[in-house]
Amino acid sequence: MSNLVYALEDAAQPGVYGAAGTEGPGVTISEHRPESMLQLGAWPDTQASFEALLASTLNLSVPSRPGLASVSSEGSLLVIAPGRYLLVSDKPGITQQLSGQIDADQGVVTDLSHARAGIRMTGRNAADVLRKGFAIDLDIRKFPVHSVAQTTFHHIGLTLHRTDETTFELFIFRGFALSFWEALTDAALEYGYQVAGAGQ
Amino acid sequence: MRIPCPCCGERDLGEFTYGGDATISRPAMDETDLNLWNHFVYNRENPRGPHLEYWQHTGGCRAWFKLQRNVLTHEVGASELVGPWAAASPDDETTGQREIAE
Amino acid sequence: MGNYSVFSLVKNAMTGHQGWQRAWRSPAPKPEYDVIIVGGGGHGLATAYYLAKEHGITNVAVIEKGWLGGGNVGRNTTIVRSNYMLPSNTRFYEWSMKLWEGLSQDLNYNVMFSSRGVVNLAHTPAQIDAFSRRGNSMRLQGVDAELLDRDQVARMVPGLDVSANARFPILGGLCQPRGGTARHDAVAWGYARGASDRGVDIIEQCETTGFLFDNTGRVTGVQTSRGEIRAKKVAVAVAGNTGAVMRTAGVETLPIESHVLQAFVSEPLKPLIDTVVTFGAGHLYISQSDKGGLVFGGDIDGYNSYAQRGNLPIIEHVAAEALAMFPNLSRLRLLRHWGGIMDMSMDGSPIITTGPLDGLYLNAGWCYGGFKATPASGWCFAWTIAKDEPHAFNADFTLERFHHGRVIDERGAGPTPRLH
Amino acid sequence: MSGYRLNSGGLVDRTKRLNFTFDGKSYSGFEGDTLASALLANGVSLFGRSFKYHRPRGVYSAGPEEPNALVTLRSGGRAEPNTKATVIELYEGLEAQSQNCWPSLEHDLLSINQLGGPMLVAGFYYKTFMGPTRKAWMFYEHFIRKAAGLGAAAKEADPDRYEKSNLFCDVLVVGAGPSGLAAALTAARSGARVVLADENPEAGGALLGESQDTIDGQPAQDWVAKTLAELTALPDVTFMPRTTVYGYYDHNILGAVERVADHLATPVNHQPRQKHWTIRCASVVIATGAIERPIVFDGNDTPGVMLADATRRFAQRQGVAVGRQAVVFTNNDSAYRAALDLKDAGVDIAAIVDPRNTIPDALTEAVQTRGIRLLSGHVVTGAKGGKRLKTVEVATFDAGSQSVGESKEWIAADTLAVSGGWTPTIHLASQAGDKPVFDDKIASFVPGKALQAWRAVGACNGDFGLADCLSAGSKAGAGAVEDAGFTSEATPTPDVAVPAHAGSGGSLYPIWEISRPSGPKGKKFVDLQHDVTAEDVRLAQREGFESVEHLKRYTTLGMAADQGKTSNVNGLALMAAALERSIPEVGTTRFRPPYTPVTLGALGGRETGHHLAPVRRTPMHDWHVKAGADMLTAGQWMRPQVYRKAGEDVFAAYVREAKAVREGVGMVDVSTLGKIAVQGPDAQNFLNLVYSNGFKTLAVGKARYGLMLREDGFVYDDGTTWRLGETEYLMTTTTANAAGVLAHLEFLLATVWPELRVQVTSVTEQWAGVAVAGPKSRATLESVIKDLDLSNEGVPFMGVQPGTLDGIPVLVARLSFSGEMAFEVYTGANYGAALWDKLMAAGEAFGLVPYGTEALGTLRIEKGHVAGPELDGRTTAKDLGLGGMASRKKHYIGRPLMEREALNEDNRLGLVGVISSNGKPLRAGSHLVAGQTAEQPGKSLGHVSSTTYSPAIDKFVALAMLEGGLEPNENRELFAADPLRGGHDPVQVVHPCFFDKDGSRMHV
Ligand SMILES: Cc1cc2nc3c(=O)[nH]c(=O)nc-3n(C[C@H](O)[C@H](O)[C@H](O)COP(=O)(O)OP(=O)(O)OC[C@H]3O[C@@H](n4cnc5c(N)ncnc54)[C@H](O)[C@@H]3O)c2cc1C
Ligand SMILES: NC(=O)c1ccc[n+]([C@@H]2O[C@H](COP(=O)([O-])OP(=O)(O)OC[C@H]3O[C@@H](n4cnc5c(N)ncnc54)[C@H](O)[C@@H]3O)[C@@H](O)[C@H]2O)c1
Ligand SMILES: Cc1cc2nc3c(=O)[nH]c(=O)nc-3n(C[C@H](O)[C@H](O)[C@H](O)COP(=O)(O)O)c2cc1C
Ligand SMILES: [Zn+2]
Repeated sequence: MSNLVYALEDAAQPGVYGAAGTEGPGVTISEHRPESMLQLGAWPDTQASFEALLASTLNLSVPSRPGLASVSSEGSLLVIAPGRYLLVSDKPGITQQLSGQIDADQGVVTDLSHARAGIRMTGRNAADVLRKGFAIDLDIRKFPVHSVAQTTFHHIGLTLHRTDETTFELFIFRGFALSFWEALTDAALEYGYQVAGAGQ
Repeated sequence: MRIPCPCCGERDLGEFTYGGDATISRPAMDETDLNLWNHFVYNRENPRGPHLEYWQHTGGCRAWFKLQRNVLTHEVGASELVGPWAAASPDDETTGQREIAE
Repeated sequence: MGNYSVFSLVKNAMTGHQGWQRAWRSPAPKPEYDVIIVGGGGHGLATAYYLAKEHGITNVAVIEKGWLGGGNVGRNTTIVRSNYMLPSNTRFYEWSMKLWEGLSQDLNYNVMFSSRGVVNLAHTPAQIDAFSRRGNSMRLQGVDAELLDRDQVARMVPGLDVSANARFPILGGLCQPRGGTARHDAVAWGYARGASDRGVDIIEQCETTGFLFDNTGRVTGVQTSRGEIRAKKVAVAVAGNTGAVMRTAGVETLPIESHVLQAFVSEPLKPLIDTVVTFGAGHLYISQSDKGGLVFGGDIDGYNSYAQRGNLPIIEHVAAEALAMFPNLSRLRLLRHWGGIMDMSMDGSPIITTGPLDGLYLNAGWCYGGFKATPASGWCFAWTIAKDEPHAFNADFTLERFHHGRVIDERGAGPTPRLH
Repeated sequence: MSGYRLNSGGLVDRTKRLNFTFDGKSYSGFEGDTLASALLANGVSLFGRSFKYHRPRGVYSAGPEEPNALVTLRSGGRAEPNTKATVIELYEGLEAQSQNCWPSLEHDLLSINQLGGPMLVAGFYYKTFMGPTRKAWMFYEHFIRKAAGLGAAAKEADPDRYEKSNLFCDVLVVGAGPSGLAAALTAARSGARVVLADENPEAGGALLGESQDTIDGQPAQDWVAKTLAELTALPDVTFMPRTTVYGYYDHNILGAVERVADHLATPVNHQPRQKHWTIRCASVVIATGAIERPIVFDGNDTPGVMLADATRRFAQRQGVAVGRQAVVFTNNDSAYRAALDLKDAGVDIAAIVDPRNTIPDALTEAVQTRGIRLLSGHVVTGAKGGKRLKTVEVATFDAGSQSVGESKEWIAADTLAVSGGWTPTIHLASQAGDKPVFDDKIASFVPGKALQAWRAVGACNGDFGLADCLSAGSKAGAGAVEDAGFTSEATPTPDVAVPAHAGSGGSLYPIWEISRPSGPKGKKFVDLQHDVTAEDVRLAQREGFESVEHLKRYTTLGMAADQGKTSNVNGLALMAAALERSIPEVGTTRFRPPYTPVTLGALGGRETGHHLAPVRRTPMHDWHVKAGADMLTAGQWMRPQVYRKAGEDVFAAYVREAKAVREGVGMVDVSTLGKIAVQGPDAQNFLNLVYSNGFKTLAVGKARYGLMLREDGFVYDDGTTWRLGETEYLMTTTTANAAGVLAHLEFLLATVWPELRVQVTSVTEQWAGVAVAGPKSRATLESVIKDLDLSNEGVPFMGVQPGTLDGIPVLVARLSFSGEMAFEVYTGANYGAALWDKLMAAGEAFGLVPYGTEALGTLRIEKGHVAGPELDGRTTAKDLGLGGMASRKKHYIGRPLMEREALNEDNRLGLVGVISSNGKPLRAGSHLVAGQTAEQPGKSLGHVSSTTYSPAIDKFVALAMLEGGLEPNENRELFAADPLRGGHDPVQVVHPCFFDKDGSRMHV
């Protein structure tokens, strides 16, 4: 057994569940296990240099305001509040690299790699399932690709990132992950869902 | 109710925690006059109309902000971030955000 | 006014009920009274009644801005209990309970006080401990209390989900058998009739807009939408409107915030729940009115409000908790929901006091518990007004207690009104 | 005509026959029927019994306003009391039962209540049932409750699902009648996102019952179909049939319920039975139509008396004749259409009775051509027939003097169709608007000023003409999209043609109640469901219940399940007449949601039962469960209480576990503790301000216990904070206060010290934590952590060091809650399970046992450490014996008000220890008293807060809060009184630390 046990390891059993329609399951859900999740925080007067550092290290342009994400081969950078970012990355060593680059006068790095469970949901009914819990307008014109929201579903706080029109990545407080999974899959029963194997 | 978070835009009431009257000023840490402290902790104007109040977006970005809300009609006005980032959220950015999240 | 009894009812039935008199008179305001009570809610009317009955002070006016009983007394979930933990509260609410037990007879008006028992459910051992502390505190002060185990709870409240795999399994509960409910409107009407019979003028559709002062700063009357009315003493009992009314007297701040609390009633049903039950792992209480409606209450909406209406989150939450408790309720329908404005005090306990101005008396801070207090609140306030000092029952309910740190904080939630 | 089904007409599918039962008897109907129409088609006229007098009642309407025909639908866990037969869509196998009757609907014993009628007037309860004893009411109430109520709730749990979802749009149109359709069309053409909701299974509203109207030259129903087709073809339009918008809340949030599967026998394929929609929109068009109003006269509740338009709707929608011979009684033109349409459908119209003398020519002509008798200048004074109408009493009426003549005629009829005018359905508008405004023209209330972004149109706004409805609808649609930021083009107003005899309800002669000048004074019902009569209204007035709100509460008028949809305006009019005031002076009662009752299931959705609140699990949760631990809820968390072995009870288990810690080694999952990363150059400064004790001197690699006060000076929370780096701290909080402390710190950083460079982040979920405690804890850890010196030098008391445990990165902190040599081992949560396993394995050699919260409690109580029961929000640092932690040298949150006199008095409750003197267990929640006996306990001197059996000293011990605290009470003999559970046992007051007072065991 690996030393790492992910929050949804037992729950996310591959298979097809719920309503059976002619078009097949409306969504596919899987556990998403990024290597690292880091919260990065700048100070008000270091924001510009902090963002410049992130841009060059991660090879992306930092979005101009909270609610947007930028994606590169190094990872996805989600802006979650003024001067606060969530980096989701599969790049080995990124934590050490950034911690080394950012000193306290510049900002802070908080490792949340274990603090969140990841779920990826994709499919034609993805937005229909999510709106059962999210009081957020998920219309593609209002919440375009690479929009980010921190919100709640079933009283559980989480971060939502739309990666394409019908795909969403969700980062959930780990302790609530199983409860969330139960609520999400329950909501998906109406459209039918498939559970796929976990991936990074 | 829909509460406008200066950072995330309009969200449902359920994502927020109410923080009470935002017009009360906290005495300085070294203040020794207990009357001032008592006033700060216990006394409220509790107006029947416009009310400036604190809210926290606990179910979202966790920002604390001030909101102008009429407690008789529940009509809300502008919200304004408080804290170190207050200055860094100029109006145009806030409006830009609202367009997206509405 | 005529006595009410089954005989008077039969007699009147024979004459087509033409003989009944007004339940309370509707006089024009006099220029001056010994005592003016601002607020024709339960507390104001009870105060007038006891001023007349206990202290012989009958030159009294109750001034009500709308229709009598249209405030919280007319919109509460009618729960009456004295199961408080802190001695100041237990003492006071138990006196209220005693007055409830004889109230219909005292008023010659059936307020339908129903001792059907109040059960607080416990879901964790820690909650059992906390309930034991409270129940024992009550018992040591001569108040009835019983600790129930799960089976006793199940027998007392059939239909309750007492299974061990419930989300919040029920371990037991604290019961006050003498607690129960009363017909809220009847309480206001009964006190109004009783006061009016004893000479009190009840003046509806008359809103105070300010106060009159003499040159020493003593309050000498009120300005109203129907003109100035003078009085030797002015007493304020306006519940959720305390902040707004006191400001017109120049009192700018008080340890009170006004919050909205909602209540809910279902369609009428044959008897289903015979007690008052509260859910201990959230915020919900249920009883069934004599008409058959399930009456639900929940938590306050959580923000300052003077609007007598609330919003969906609490409504949805109340329904969800009710269904968790009683899984057979989901096909029943909510008939109506409404709100009332609570004067949430900084420690969750009331204020009955002389002052804060000379010639003024204040009764406030009832949070969502003031219906059960109505008789004792009126009784103590009348005493305080008549004697210019509090009775032992309300001696601790001062305004100064906050500043002195003598708070009466049943919940230990500190100075955050929405948490009480 | 077979039975009462007309030979043709209606929108039912006559090829689809459906079987159903009512009160156990089998019937059949067609697809498209309602239960009401199907029963009427079968000749059933008796549907239920009334609330108070148990009078026989039939169907009164054809819609959601129905006051009478309430039945219990389905059975078992799906039984659904008080369901309106007029809105139940028929399905194969439907079962319904009548209610509020015993032994049967036909023969109801409680109808003797009618004999007591003269006494059972409004308010009679208040005047009686007060004797002979104070408790008399408890006796009467029992019977009164049994008689009250309508249907009975199911006893079993409901097997169906309910769901909730969210909807966002620019414009919500409520009501898909002509007004709503026109509004939706204009709005949709502008490109806005439009939602159109209607409570009915299909769109069309009143037009569904119109076979002769044309719009733009085509039959109105074709226009409906065409409009709907255009709408549904647009990607941004959602049409929601069977969806009732029930409530209008702040900020344009509306609640709606979609009845997804109510028209089916049972939901299929994971369908919910109902779905609750929370709709958020920029603008709303309220096009909810109008409800016809009765007129009040003697016997107006007799089965067979019903609203005129309802008789027509049954004919037009379901092809059902409500009777064979009808009298129509109307004070306005609209009901003529009912008379004529019924006649054309084959129902004999015995007479049209109209108080007005002059009637428009078009109507008189139409009436005459059909040979119908028209009694203008007449009124109906009474209806008779028991369980089915037999005769109608008609008298002359003089409109000038408003008096009813003496001459009477009895006309045989089985149906009396009544129209007293129309009442706009202003519920939603009133929920979100100013007081409704009285419109003389229609003698009813129309919406007042909008207090939110809505527009009311069509019949709901008092416009009863079809052409007006269409143009107003279109205009409102345009206005609504403009509110939402779109531009809209004017839509041409369609050409409308209605038959000449289609009269408007706006032409009415207001008449509310018919009183015979002489003769019998039977019951005249204003509120049919609650049996409130015209006399009740006048009695209320005589007794001073004049305000409409008093009238309502005294008589219960309008408080039934129909919320007075057909009765309120009549009630107000009668009160106005009694007071000799105008109706607007009297006003309306307040409208409240819901518009029609909403199931609790829909409101609760899936967030009930197991999903009521999310469960929070530690990374080691599964292990605890597999090990057979008793799991307890602690807030949202689940925690192991004890790991019972076969044959053990909780007591034996925790004693064994606690002993094992004292004698060897044990470990406990402490992952639930709140953990907050406090980072930044000013972190230390910040900690020093929020804790009452000093944090300035805390070195890197060390932890310190901290006490946090509230602003009012009382203790808020406690925990250890670890300095991990120059500017990095890990703060721990109690499990219960974790969220509160974080918000508190964030608030302070935002509002009090915005200049501090500190960031706080919850990392509760990042870390799994295990406390390893006991004399063999060091040895246990040493066997698996090879890269760390765990000696007093390597990890001194309160030291914190990183290391590796068999490949897992860990933080090791030497902290002790148990008073033993102990370590807390933290690791990333995804390593938590592995860490636990490895520690269990390593501990095997040392006899390690896992322990739960119960033993954790034992260990801390033995040491006199305070926790939740002592930190109850009413205690000060001093009360808890932690006065020394309240610094006198610095400023911090809570210090000023902590200094207040009342918080420092000598007689406050202070922490003490107590030991059972007679060897009996102590129970938390007992009170300390001086009285020697249970009978005379005396007053409470304090209470027992945390109890345990102490294996270390072999005694039952407890922490308690006692008046005056330890000093004046030490060694005093008191009693632990537990009247609730029947205990009164001697205890001795001692120092709260029962074991190893000097702490030597932690420092070996
Ligand atoms: C939904 C709800 C549920 C509740 N449930 C319970 C319960 O189960 N048990 C319980 O014990 N308590 C309960 N309460 C609390 C209880 O109803 C109140 O604490 C209590 O009724 C307050 O006292 P009152 O009756 O005097 O107030 P009110 O009835 O509100 O009387 C105050 C009166 O003052 C009048 N007024 C205000 N301003 C002026 C002015 N300027 N001039 C003249 N008149 C004025 C108002 O119109 C009002 O009639 C509940 C309250 C609510 C809202
Ligand atoms: N002859 C008359 O006097 C008279 C009187 C009234 C109406 N009418 C006719 O009725 C029509 C009125 O048109 P309209 O469109 O204004 O009304 P409508 O009655 O045709 O349509 C209103 C629709 O809204 C639905 N509805 C009501 N409340 C709802 C809610 N809360 N949620 C969901 N659906 C709800 C109703 O069931 C109905 O289908 C016109 O054809 C008019 O001529 C005539
Ligand atoms: C205990 C109790 C029971 C109630 N039962 C009913 C009821 O059966 N039917 C009803 O329409 N309203 C009922 N109500 C609600 C009142 O109609 C009304 O909404 C409430 O008193 C608040 O007044 P408002 O809505 O006029 O502001 C009840 C209220 C209370 C307090
Ligand atoms: Zn936010």
